[in-house]
Amino acid sequence: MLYSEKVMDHFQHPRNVGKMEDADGVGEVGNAKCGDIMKMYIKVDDKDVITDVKFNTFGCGSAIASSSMATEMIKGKPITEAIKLSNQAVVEALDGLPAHKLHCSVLAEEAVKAAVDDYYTKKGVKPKVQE
Amino acid sequence: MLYSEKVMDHFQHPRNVGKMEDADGVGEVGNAKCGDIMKMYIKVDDKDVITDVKFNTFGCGSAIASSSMATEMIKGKPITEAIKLSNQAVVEALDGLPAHKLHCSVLAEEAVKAAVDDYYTKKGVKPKVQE
Amino acid sequence: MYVYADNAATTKMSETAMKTMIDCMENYYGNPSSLHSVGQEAATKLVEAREIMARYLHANPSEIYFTAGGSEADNQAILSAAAAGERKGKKHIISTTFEHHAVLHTLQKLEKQGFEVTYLDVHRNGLITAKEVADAVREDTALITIMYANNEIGTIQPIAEIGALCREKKIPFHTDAVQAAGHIPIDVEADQIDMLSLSAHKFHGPKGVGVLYARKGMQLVNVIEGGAQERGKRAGTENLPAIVGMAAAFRESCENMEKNKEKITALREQLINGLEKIPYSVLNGDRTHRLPGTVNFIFEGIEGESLLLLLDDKGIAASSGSACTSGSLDPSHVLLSLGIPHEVAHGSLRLSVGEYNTPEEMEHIVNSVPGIVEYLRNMSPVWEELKKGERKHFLQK
Amino acid sequence: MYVYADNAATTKMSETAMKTMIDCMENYYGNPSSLHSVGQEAATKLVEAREIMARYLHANPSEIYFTAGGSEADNQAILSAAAAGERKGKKHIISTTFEHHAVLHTLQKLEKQGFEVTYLDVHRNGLITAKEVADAVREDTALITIMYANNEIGTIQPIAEIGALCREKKIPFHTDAVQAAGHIPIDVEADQIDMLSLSAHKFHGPKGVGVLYARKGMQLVNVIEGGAQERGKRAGTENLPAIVGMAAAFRESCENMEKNKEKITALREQLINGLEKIPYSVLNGDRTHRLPGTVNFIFEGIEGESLLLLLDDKGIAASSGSACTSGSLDPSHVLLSLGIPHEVAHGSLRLSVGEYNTPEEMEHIVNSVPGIVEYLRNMSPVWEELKKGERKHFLQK
Ligand SMILES: Cc1ncc(COP(=O)(O)O)c(C=O)c1O
Ligand SMILES: Cc1ncc(COP(=O)(O)O)c(C=O)c1O
Repeated sequence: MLYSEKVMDHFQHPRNVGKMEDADGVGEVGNAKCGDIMKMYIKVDDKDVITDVKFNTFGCGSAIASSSMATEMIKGKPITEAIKLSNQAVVEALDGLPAHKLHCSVLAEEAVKAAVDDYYTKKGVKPKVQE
Repeated sequence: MLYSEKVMDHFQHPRNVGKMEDADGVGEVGNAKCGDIMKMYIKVDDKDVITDVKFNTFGCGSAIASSSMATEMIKGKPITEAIKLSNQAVVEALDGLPAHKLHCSVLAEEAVKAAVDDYYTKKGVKPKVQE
Repeated sequence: MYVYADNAATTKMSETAMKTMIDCMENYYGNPSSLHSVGQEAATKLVEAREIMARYLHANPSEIYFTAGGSEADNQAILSAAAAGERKGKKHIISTTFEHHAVLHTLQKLEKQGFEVTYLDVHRNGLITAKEVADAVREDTALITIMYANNEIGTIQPIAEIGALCREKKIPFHTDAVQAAGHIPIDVEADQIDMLSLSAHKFHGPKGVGVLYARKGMQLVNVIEGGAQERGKRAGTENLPAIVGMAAAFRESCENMEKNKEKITALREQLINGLEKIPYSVLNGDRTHRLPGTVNFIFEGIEGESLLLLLDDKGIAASSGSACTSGSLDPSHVLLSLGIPHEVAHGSLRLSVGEYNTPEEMEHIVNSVPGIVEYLRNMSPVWEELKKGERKHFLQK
Repeated sequence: MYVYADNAATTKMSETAMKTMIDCMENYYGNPSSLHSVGQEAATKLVEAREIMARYLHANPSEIYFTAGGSEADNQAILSAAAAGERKGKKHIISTTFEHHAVLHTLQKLEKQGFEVTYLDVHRNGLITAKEVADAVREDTALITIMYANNEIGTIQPIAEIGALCREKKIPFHTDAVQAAGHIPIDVEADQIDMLSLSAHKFHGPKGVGVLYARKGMQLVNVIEGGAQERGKRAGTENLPAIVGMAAAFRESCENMEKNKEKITALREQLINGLEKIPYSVLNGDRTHRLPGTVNFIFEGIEGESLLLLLDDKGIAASSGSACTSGSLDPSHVLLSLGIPHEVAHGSLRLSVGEYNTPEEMEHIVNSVPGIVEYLRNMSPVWEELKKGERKHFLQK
């Protein structure tokens, strides 16, 4: 099979799908020309913990699954931890992705970072995302 | 099938096989290197009619069948008719030969001519074989 | 219900083809080149299969070369005409932008060897005209290779007109008829085709076997060198079971063509009528000049692979020209060559149906697709932006 | 009784292979490149088959390329090494005089493109030595291609020694193992083989399918361009039923190899012991370094085709290297390359037996051949002359 059971589960039953009207940070990465766009919304409490997260994705099965997995992995986590989310971690959590689909996990990592970036920008804090 | 029923019949039950000790004419054509040798013996009466004919052949199925057919076609015929035997006639009588086997019928024609040649030579008559 | 609607990718073997093939494997296992009766019985089967293929193409048996499939036949046809052209100093080839990769990659190989290729534009409707071909002809044109019917969108080219043109200009004409053979009538005589490729598994025959038709007088170069099989033009022990299986399937398809065409066209229309109701969707390729069973739609705002996987979940097997299905970054070259922008080309869906499908199955498809499209659009940030007017629609409605 | 003793030409499919293949045609007809479950189930089967082939060759699955047979694999291996060599300015190849035509004709094609080929003499016993290969090596040697076992006489080359030499000299080593695979143990790791060809129909698998093994790092050129199947190295919809049939047959052959080898060797010895009693006959090729099931005799004074046809009449299917069986004027290049003169090479008989044969069948052969040989000799003017001493014997006894 092309995808692991984990990928198929997250693709068929994606967690945290949707928009968030009152997000504290929103990140959008990818572009329609390449066939993948991920938009991630985060809600952050005053202790810098991500209390809620939502995503909208235009893309293939692994793009949707990667987005879903990433949201699960950062939900309830402090921002400082969320920005450390690596694409490898997403891939591992999904029990692997086909080689030509790895870019989807990279997009998920980037979407999280973009959302955090936006959160810091909105707060007027210098983003620490790019280390 | 590679061969017609006629060819198979003449190959499996060749007519007039054998040597003839007191032949009036003997012809041998072909060579071992090429994988076909035909030797033909004729007995001719005083009216120049071929009363008996025998052959020995080293060669493939169609070589044996062509020899056999050729002997049948000239047996009982006047020499003057026998020398007109063409390879096409042999092929037709055999209901055809595969293209790459046509040379076998040519050998049969040549064997008859060589035997007649030998007969004329022995009689001291100028051979009329090559017209 | 499981609906197999991916017959352009490959088909299930017909019972006839299967039986013929199994009988051959069991009872005619000899090598047709062997002299003994086991071999000669196999040789007889080979002759019969060649006659069947020839008959239904309106060709001569001596013009039929068995290959291991459509790709090999395409390669051999094109390389042969190129070699013949080169000997006369002709190194120009005319083709189209949306040929199968078996054609395009062979042409690219030739380009590296100094050939020049004119790729005709296939326009938004996926059709070229004989006039456009004529305009591209040069003194040094060695070959015109234009597919009979396209594998992704199903459009059928005016092959007879192009054939007539080629004959008039004395330029060899090859057509990749892999999608057409067994589905629409082909007559190499009437169509004035010089070389033609077909592949058995597209018409309920076995995989791994095809035909290169090459008109008498065409000089072939070998793609596979070795033994003297296929009159020295294609080496390798003949794949007799597959060859007789192909012949059985081809005969069956051709004998039932009219009946099947009618049935399949009705199924196709059911699909088109149902799916074109989906907002911001479009049918790719000309509405009428198309194969009986091939339908290709684009739905804006979604990506094809997700659509396929969710359809599969509902028991529908389909395909897409989405980049993600091919492992490349670009969506199918066929969709792009129609002038469809990348942004929407990702959202394509090909449904290809055959005589084994039913109206009930079409209903199931027509009932399933809209919901899935809507679901995916709701998940899509692109759709959100389209709705808000932050992004401009490419498609109407 | 009908005795099929032409297993080197092709074999009857095993029941296991047949069942596997039919199951695949019925239940796994999808295109392995399709994303839906029908396709993905097919893709899984493809992976399994690749693993099986790899396992029994001691290779890695990623080194297995499925082709349409032995000829195609031979072509691709040789053309690939030649292309790689040419890029480094190396245009010399070492081979032998008695390779299969799939190898020889490919080499001839390369000679026309400026390659130089050293054809090693195979001597009267049909064997070469690693030393002879070493002596032929040059600075610009791009490839050494030497068959594992010969198809006409059955001799087995010292492949591991040649492999070791090639590895030491860093020259790519290809072996045509079409006759060896499934019959004698092959270990590409231990034998240090870089590329290897095999064909399923020689070990009770289906026709029209084979493998090119290419060690990691070998750069392959395509023989067939098109889709991205086989990691882009061999285009065309995968012939899955044949591929899984091949894997099933290969596994079966390898698992039962020891047992079969013993049985078949005994049958072979029965044949040799029986036939060598015929006066003026000779066994071709080394007595011991040979395939379990292949026997090749020459009988002086007769021509092979007649012998075959009369054997067929007695219910025995065999083959010959006689010129007449090939449609050419020369007897088989294999027999000639052993130094056998034309005059006697025409009188050859190949019997190739397998695990489906029985001692009773061998007895039937041993009982039938002498009478037929005698009958043909009596009809042969050559024999007459040999007897009379008008012609010199080539053979002893
Ligand atoms: C030694 C050898 N190489 C190559 C081949 C070619 O294999 P295929 O006929 O499957 O292409 C054969 C058999 O025909 C063979 O015996
Ligand atoms: C139009 C077209 N040409 C060529 C091919 C190649 O055929 P095959 O996969 O049988 O080699 C295909 C199908 O894959 C096709 O649809």
